[in-house]
Amino acid sequence: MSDEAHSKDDLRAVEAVLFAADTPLSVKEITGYVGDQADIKALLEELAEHYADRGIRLVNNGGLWHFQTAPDLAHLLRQERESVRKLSRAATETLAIIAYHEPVSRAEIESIRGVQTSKGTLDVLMELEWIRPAGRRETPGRPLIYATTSEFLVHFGLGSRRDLPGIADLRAAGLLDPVDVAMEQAMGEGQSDDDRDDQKAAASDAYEDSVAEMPDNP
Amino acid sequence: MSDEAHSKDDLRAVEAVLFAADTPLSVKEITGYVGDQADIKALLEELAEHYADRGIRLVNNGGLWHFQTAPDLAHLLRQERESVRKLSRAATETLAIIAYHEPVSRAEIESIRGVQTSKGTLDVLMELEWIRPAGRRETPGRPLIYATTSEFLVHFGLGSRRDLPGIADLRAAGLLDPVDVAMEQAMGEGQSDDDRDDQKAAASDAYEDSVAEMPDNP
Amino acid sequence: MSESETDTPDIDDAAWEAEAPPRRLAENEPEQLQIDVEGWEGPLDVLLSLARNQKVDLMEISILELVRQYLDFINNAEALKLELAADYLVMAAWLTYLKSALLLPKDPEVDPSPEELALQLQLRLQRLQAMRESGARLMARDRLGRDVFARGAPEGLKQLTETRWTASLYDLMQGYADVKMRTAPAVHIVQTRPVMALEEALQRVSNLVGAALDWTELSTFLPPEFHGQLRRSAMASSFAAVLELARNGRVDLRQEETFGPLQLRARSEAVT
Repeated sequence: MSDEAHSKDDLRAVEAVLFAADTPLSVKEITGYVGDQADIKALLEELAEHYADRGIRLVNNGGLWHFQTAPDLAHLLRQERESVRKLSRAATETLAIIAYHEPVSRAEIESIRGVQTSKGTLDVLMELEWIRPAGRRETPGRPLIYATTSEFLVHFGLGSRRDLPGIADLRAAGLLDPVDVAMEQAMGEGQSDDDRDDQKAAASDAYEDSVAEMPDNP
Repeated sequence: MSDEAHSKDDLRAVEAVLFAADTPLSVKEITGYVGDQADIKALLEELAEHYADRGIRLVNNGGLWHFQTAPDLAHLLRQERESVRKLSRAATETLAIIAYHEPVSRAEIESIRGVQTSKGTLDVLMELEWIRPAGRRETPGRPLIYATTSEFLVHFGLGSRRDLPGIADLRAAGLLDPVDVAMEQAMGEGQSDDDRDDQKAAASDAYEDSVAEMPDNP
Repeated sequence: MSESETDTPDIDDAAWEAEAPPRRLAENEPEQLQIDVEGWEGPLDVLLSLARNQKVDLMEISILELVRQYLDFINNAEALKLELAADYLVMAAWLTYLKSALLLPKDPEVDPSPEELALQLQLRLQRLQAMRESGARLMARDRLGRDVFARGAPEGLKQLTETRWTASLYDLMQGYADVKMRTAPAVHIVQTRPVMALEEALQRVSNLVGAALDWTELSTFLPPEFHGQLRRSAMASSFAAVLELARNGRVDLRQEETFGPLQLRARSEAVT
């Protein structure tokens, strides 16, 4: 901003709007309150820097900005607060699978977990607004597919899905690939051409069907 | 405080506690969170000073401390949206009658319109400052009479009431053409009866059944 | 697999951590298995726990050892409820097959090979393990409302919508004209419409039908110079006229199909 005084007022305005808001706000929403004369993004960066070492932080998760207390002060604030209810292992795993693989169908979740997913598990995650139905997969049966939400990113303090813990390593190790794709890669060398073709055909089958040799598939 | 580093952490703690609190807090309550090693009062003063010229203020009301947005920015926190809507048919007609016949009483408006006029219609027009009460008619009951305002002239781009298009202008614009004639013109030769029926339906919709007797009707 | 096997449909049971954590395999004492199917997330979960007890990379585990431990688990599972056990037993059967296939001399005809099946099992365990660890890491993050907190008492942002009414001069003119039109005494001038009267049609058809020798379509009797409305009127009148003539026994009528053209001819006895 060229006009220093102007910028200062806009900075205060952005600060006040974020402070008063009861939900995280997008740049567009902030612009709606502050006006489009201001370079909101630049002001947000400036504010975030100002608050970087204070008791309050300005964070951006999935494009939504909000103030929150600094994580290192958690021990002071937690005492009288109702702690967040602990999710069951089934729900935690289901959430992780959706977050790391999204969008995924229920069958794909079940293929990884090896058990059926109760409706209740997905319901709870949807009620928490951490996951949402994200259309249908254009495969036979057109199964519903799920993805995470911006509320998910906000709750877990993730700037984007790229910030999911260890996602780059998992991807590099092929651990986010379906088993049959991994099989194909593992068996790639030393196979006859015929085998390779079979393998490919298997891999191109639907995720859940291609590992039919093993029990426990839903 | 002698220990600068220590004080810095306590300052951050006080800041976070006040931020996360859902009610204003007393010094004693803050001490309960932050610990009694800190000079809470001094920290509160320091914080209040830090925020003095920012978008957020730390205020002390009767010994209870809380953050609030700076008063001079309050107007930003309300986003006023203006939606422009076309005046209703009833209000437009009422306004037109007042403009052409002023001053008129409500009963006179109703008698000209041929339908009852709700109080709300006149209220809307008065709120718009397009009409005003212009005294009472010296007839039995002394009804209130209405006239247009200078704001009315400004809005409709009229220099004076004399610039209001006259009956001749309305006729020239085709607005006073009898529907029968307009119908005959609209219907060319060789049209099927079905077409005529459609015309009729359209015409009677547009004129709200006011021209119920059509030449085609028995 | 039955729905009740792992996640029961009851939300509280399924999605939230139970009060008492389910019994797990003690890390170092796989021999002291306390079998409680309710605490497990299915056979794959059991296999993963057993595999992790081998304390090696999942891709290095001994499949034979894993199979042995799993079958032990099943054999010791006296409390195993039968309806819950089906999938565990299917897995046991499959693992028994895998074990024998791995131990027997290689049969090149078998596809997929036991090694491939073993690899597939390892890959699945690896993937489940990866998601389990990721879920734990996710839950351990600084979470809003648990570790970090939003503002406790936000003032809130308000959106006020103000409606501004508007109208143009044309709207005003139109409005006034509408009132005028509606309330002005309506003068209706009924225009004379060109029609062919029934008498006229009767006359014309009676004259012409004598001249026609054979079946003739009704439309040919209409005055050829009539068009549009007038022609339709003529058709209607002529139709009525023909019905009248038929009733008097002067013409015969026929129609070859429904809605087909109406044909007529003079009745012969009337002619003779």
